[in-house]
Amino acid sequence: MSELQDLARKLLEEGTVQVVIGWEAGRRGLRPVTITDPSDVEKLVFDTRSVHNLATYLDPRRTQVRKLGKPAIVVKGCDTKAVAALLREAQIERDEVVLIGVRCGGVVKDPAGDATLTLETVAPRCAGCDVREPHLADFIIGEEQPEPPQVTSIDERVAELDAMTPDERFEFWASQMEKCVRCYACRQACPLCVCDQCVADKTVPQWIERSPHARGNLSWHMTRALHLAGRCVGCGECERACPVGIPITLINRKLQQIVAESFDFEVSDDPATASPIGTFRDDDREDFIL
Amino acid sequence: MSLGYYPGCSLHGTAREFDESMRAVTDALDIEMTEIDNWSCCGASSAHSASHLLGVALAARNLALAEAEGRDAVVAPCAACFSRLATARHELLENEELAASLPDILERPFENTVEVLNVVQLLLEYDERIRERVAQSPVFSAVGQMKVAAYYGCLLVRPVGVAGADDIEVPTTMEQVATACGAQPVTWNMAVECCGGSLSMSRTSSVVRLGRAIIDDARRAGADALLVACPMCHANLDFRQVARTEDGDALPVLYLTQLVGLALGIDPETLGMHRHFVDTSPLMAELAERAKAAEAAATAKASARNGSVV
Amino acid sequence: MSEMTEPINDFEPRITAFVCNWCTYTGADMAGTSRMHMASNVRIIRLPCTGRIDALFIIKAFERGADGVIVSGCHPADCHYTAGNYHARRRFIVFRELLGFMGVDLGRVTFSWVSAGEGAKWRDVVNETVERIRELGPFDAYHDLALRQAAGAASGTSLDVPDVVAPVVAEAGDAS
Amino acid sequence: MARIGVFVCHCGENISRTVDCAKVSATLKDHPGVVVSQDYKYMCSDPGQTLIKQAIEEHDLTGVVVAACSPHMHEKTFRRAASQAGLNPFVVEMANIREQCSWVHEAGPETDAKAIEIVGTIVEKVKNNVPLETIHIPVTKRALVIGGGIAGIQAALDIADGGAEVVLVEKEPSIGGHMSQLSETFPTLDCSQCILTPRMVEVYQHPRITLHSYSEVESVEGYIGNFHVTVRKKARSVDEDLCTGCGDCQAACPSRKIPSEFDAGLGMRSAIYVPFPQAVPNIPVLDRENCTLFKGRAKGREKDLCGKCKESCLRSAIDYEQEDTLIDEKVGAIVIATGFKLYSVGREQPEGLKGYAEYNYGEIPDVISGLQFERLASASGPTGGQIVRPSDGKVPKKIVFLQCIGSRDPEKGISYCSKICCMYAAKHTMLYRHKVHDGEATVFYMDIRSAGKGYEEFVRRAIEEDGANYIRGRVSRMYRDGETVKVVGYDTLAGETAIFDADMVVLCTAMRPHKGNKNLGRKLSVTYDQYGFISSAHPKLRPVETTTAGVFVAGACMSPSDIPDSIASASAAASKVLGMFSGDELEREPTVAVVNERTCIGCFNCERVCPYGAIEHIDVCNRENEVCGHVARVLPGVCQGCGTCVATCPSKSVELQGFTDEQIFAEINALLTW
Repeated sequence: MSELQDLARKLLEEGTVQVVIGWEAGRRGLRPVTITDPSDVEKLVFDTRSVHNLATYLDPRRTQVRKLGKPAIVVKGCDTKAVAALLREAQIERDEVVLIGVRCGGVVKDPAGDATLTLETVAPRCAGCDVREPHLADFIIGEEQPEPPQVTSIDERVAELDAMTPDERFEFWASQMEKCVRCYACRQACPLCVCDQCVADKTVPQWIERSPHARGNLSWHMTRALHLAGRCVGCGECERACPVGIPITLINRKLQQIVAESFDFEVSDDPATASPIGTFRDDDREDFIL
Repeated sequence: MSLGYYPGCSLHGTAREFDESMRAVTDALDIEMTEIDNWSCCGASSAHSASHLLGVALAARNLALAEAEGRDAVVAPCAACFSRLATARHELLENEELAASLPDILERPFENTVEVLNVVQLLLEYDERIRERVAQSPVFSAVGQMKVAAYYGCLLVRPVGVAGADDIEVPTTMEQVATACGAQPVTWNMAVECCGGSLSMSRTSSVVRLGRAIIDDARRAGADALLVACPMCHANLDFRQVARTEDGDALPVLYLTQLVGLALGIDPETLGMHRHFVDTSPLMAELAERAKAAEAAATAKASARNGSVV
Repeated sequence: MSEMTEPINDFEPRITAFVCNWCTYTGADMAGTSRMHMASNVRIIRLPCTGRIDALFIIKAFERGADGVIVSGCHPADCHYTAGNYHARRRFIVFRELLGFMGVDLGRVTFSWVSAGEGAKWRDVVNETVERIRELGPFDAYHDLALRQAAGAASGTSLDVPDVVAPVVAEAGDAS
Repeated sequence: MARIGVFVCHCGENISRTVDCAKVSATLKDHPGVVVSQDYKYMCSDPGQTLIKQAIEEHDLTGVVVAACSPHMHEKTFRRAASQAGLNPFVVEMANIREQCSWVHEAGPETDAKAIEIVGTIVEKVKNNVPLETIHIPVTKRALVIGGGIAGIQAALDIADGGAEVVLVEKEPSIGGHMSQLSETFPTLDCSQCILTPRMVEVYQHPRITLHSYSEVESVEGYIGNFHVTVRKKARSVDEDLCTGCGDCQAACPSRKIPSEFDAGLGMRSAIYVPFPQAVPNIPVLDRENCTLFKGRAKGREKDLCGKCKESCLRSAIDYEQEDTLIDEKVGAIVIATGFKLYSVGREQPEGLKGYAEYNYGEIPDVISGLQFERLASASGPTGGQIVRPSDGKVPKKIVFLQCIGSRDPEKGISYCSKICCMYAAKHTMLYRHKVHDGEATVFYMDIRSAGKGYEEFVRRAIEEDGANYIRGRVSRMYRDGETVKVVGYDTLAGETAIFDADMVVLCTAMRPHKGNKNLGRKLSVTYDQYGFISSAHPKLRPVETTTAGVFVAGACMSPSDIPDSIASASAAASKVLGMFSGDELEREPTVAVVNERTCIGCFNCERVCPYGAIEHIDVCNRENEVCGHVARVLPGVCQGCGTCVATCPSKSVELQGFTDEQIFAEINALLTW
């Protein structure tokens, strides 16, 4: 712990950065915090409840964060994939941010809940954790950690849905979609939703109906998912942010599967590997095209 | 692949040697094949001219039986049987209405799932195996000395899209099997000419003339024997040569299965070689001579070479 | 007479086709020039290239009550713009699967390559799609999703919003 | 507020036969925003256009919908008419109720309803059309002609005579193409080389023509008026500036048994060779694949095995070390004139075609192709114009000619008629009978297609005056029968088999596109048909234009053509090029993408998908004028308007003029009014 705090203090005192974004203990578990004063670094915490993907604060269009100055952010291995995505898509420059990588042995689903990692509490995104070491980071701190407990619940749920008839699936999603209130917390939480003007806010023409009924909501959620195809890092922040409990992760996971099967592509922490959408191969599958 | 066997009437009658050689060869090649229980007439060669539905239904009955036995494919060595079965299957795949009416007519379920193969297609499937097993036979075999003219006739290659030949005008599938056996196919001109087929009784003189042209061209091309895979062709070409046996220039006519059997080292009698009208024994003797001579020549050459090295 | 016919035959599917200008639109023209008769249920929206086709077009068509959608363009390597159809193909691979995952019967979406010379193929694509959609029946379900809305959303019940974003803004405010 | 005019065309009866045009017009009158709706018999006629122009002025229209044929047919016509009446042409759209409605449906209420919907949809689109300005592009007044056969030669000469510079690229060592191989030409029987070679020389000497022979187009970039072409000049191994064409090297070359391409394999050539004596340029090429020296080098021999040609050359023009060179050429227009190749008959066939194994072509030396017969009959051919059998050099007394070999045979993969075979078969019978007076010429044909000036008379002459024996029917098989070829055919008029013992058989093989056409088509973004022939922009109205602006097509690379056809299309293409070059600027439709720089987040997905490299990065500055980011911008001259970037942009910051989201949104909504 003191390693993180010491590093943060040093970075702030030396003026390398003007703000450190990490976690602090709040009333209900851990929550993100911005530290601008070196004397506040004691607030910084990192444990299994450090769930949030802080890369979302690197979005250049988050002006409140931007105006604090050059940031250092604390990233877990998986979070660096999101940073890589922002680099890849020219949203940030590498030298505009300092990445403090922490070795992570898995996080829990709920930052406000029990900090003990078990098969029941572990966050779904930890399944298949493939960035054990945050190589992209400027500093890597902490001890080597064991692999997080492996749960396969998401894939199982996706497979359950796949096994349904179209009508059953349609009904499932319709009943999920009718819950959505269009608060756009999913969009806000997503580290990759960086548009200045979201297509959902565009009114001329209004492709996505703004009324929060199941039809407009379905359009929103499909569009959101399509924009993430080949980009989604699977952090699950969208679903966690959702106040009405729509299983958004299932859609994202399905999308990852499609992209992996069709284009043999997995999102990585390498900023140089571009998304498969936006390129093509002559022999892409077209078994569905007459 | 589970194979059904449809011998048809010819193989139980005039073309017994085709049946015998077929069974011997499939045994030797470890091709498992079960005769369809309670099979009936395929409808050739008259049913389809009398009634289209009858022509289809007779053939379909046998396919339905094979289907019930759980076969993936049926082998019909007789080219006429093959043609009837394959044509019926093809028509029923094209014509859904007709296909739907069949279970009622046949009084049994029928999904039309069983493929139909002729003997050339079957043997071509196993040409690698033939090659391997033939390689175990003596290097200078009688078959290795045999020049054959592969004669297809009509039903093995036509109609287009049904018979499944590689090239309707110049097919090569029989030659491929013959080559696998080590025999030497000749290039000739009459491979798909008509043998007279069904006119054998009604216009015998025409049939003799057509047959003569085929035999003559095979001779010209240097063939020792004619290779067929159809009992009608065999009847027309073998039996109608009797007239010319007197001149002593008759050409033996072998079933493709007999050639394969010989190459595999099966005893000629098991293959029914003695059942032909044109005596095959002089040819067999002649080939054996040639094999002996070839072997002697090779030995001489080898020792000469060894000698020169030494 | 209408009592005599089965209800399924009364259903005339409404199908929207998004086609590229150079291949399929021209192919559809060619079907006309060759006087090929076909079902009249399809309405074509002409676009320069399949690359121009956004998934939202298809979503919008279903929202507006389309029973089926056709997307058609140039064969691979034939794109007037050299690569638009390749990009489109990638996008449709993903979109189609997503649509299926969300419960839309994929029989309702036809993707095809129809070249400028394939009038007959266009006719077949149209007729086959119409027949297929006729079997599947109307797709009112998608349109009627608009009738489904959360009670909470309508009445403004307070919701449990986790502290994913709000606190940091507050902190930022404190710090400055 | 939109003020739309709807104009419903009857197209004579083409539309009105199945669509109730009056009803369509009346229904649309009540459509919101429509202020005038009329129907008329021929909207594209002068009175029809006048009707539209008057309505534009009278009702002060803001948009026009013409419900008629396909926009590919008359969009330009009506846009021009509207602009003559002072309306921006890009607020005019066509509703296609002919090709996609009246011609494919029966008359009835469904068809009327469909027509009404189609028109209504386009009305909704037009409400969202905005006036656009035509784009002006500078033009390089220099043309590239690809292919130096008769079509390419004609196009090059016409363009150069018209005052523009021409770059002519020919992949063979000499220009001249297939025509240079022909003996005499139908229907006049004048000697092919006598009329062709002066044209070849003219090309060579023309001050405005640059000839790159033995060269191929490597790559093409740019767009109409501004193409950048890279030409690969293949290593000739001969210095073109030093060589005088004396022929000493050819005489010195020891490899002399190489089948001559020019003589269709009937004659031999040396490894260093000029394809034929009248070749232009008259400069030899060293065929490295067949040269002893290069074969040795390929095998890794350190010492060269030969060098006779170099020794023989008094000018030291032979250069074994020469390499391919790449030449950059800037041109404003391109003419494709790559010609044809012949169907190859044998069992082995490329590209999914099937052969005629039953004809034994290649097995029997006296079964030859029509082009080989041309070489036999040609005074410059390997036999000096003597028609003799390749097998034994004897004069054939019976020749059987078979038409439609490959052509009109969907089984073989070629459904079209090759057009020239009926005529050249007739010509062949004449040439044969003129040289071998007691010869018997028999032709197997399917139909005689002799449309053309003097063509039918020519065929009749072959039959009536020169006694050719024409048999309607096909040949099923041919085989060697002793010294002769047994031809087994069927005479469908007599209803009996027709069997011939021929001394020689000539196969009139189908004309096929060059296999390089598809590759070239891709380089130029030009479409080609299912066979690989280059497609016209419109088969009737724009026969020599292609789907890519600034690229034209001439001769047999677009469809089987005879010499007059090829020359006519070449001159037509040349006149199109000269038309393009007549002004200093070209006008282009403004169907291009435009970026909304305010909402662009600079992810440059658009740049990744753009096939034309039309996206540039521009700096975004903050208030202090410091660069704080980048956004995309579209180069309007380069953009071709596919719209792939539009669908790729996550924030919908790109629009395609003419096909904007608003327009398409309006169309979808109009089609599906719940």
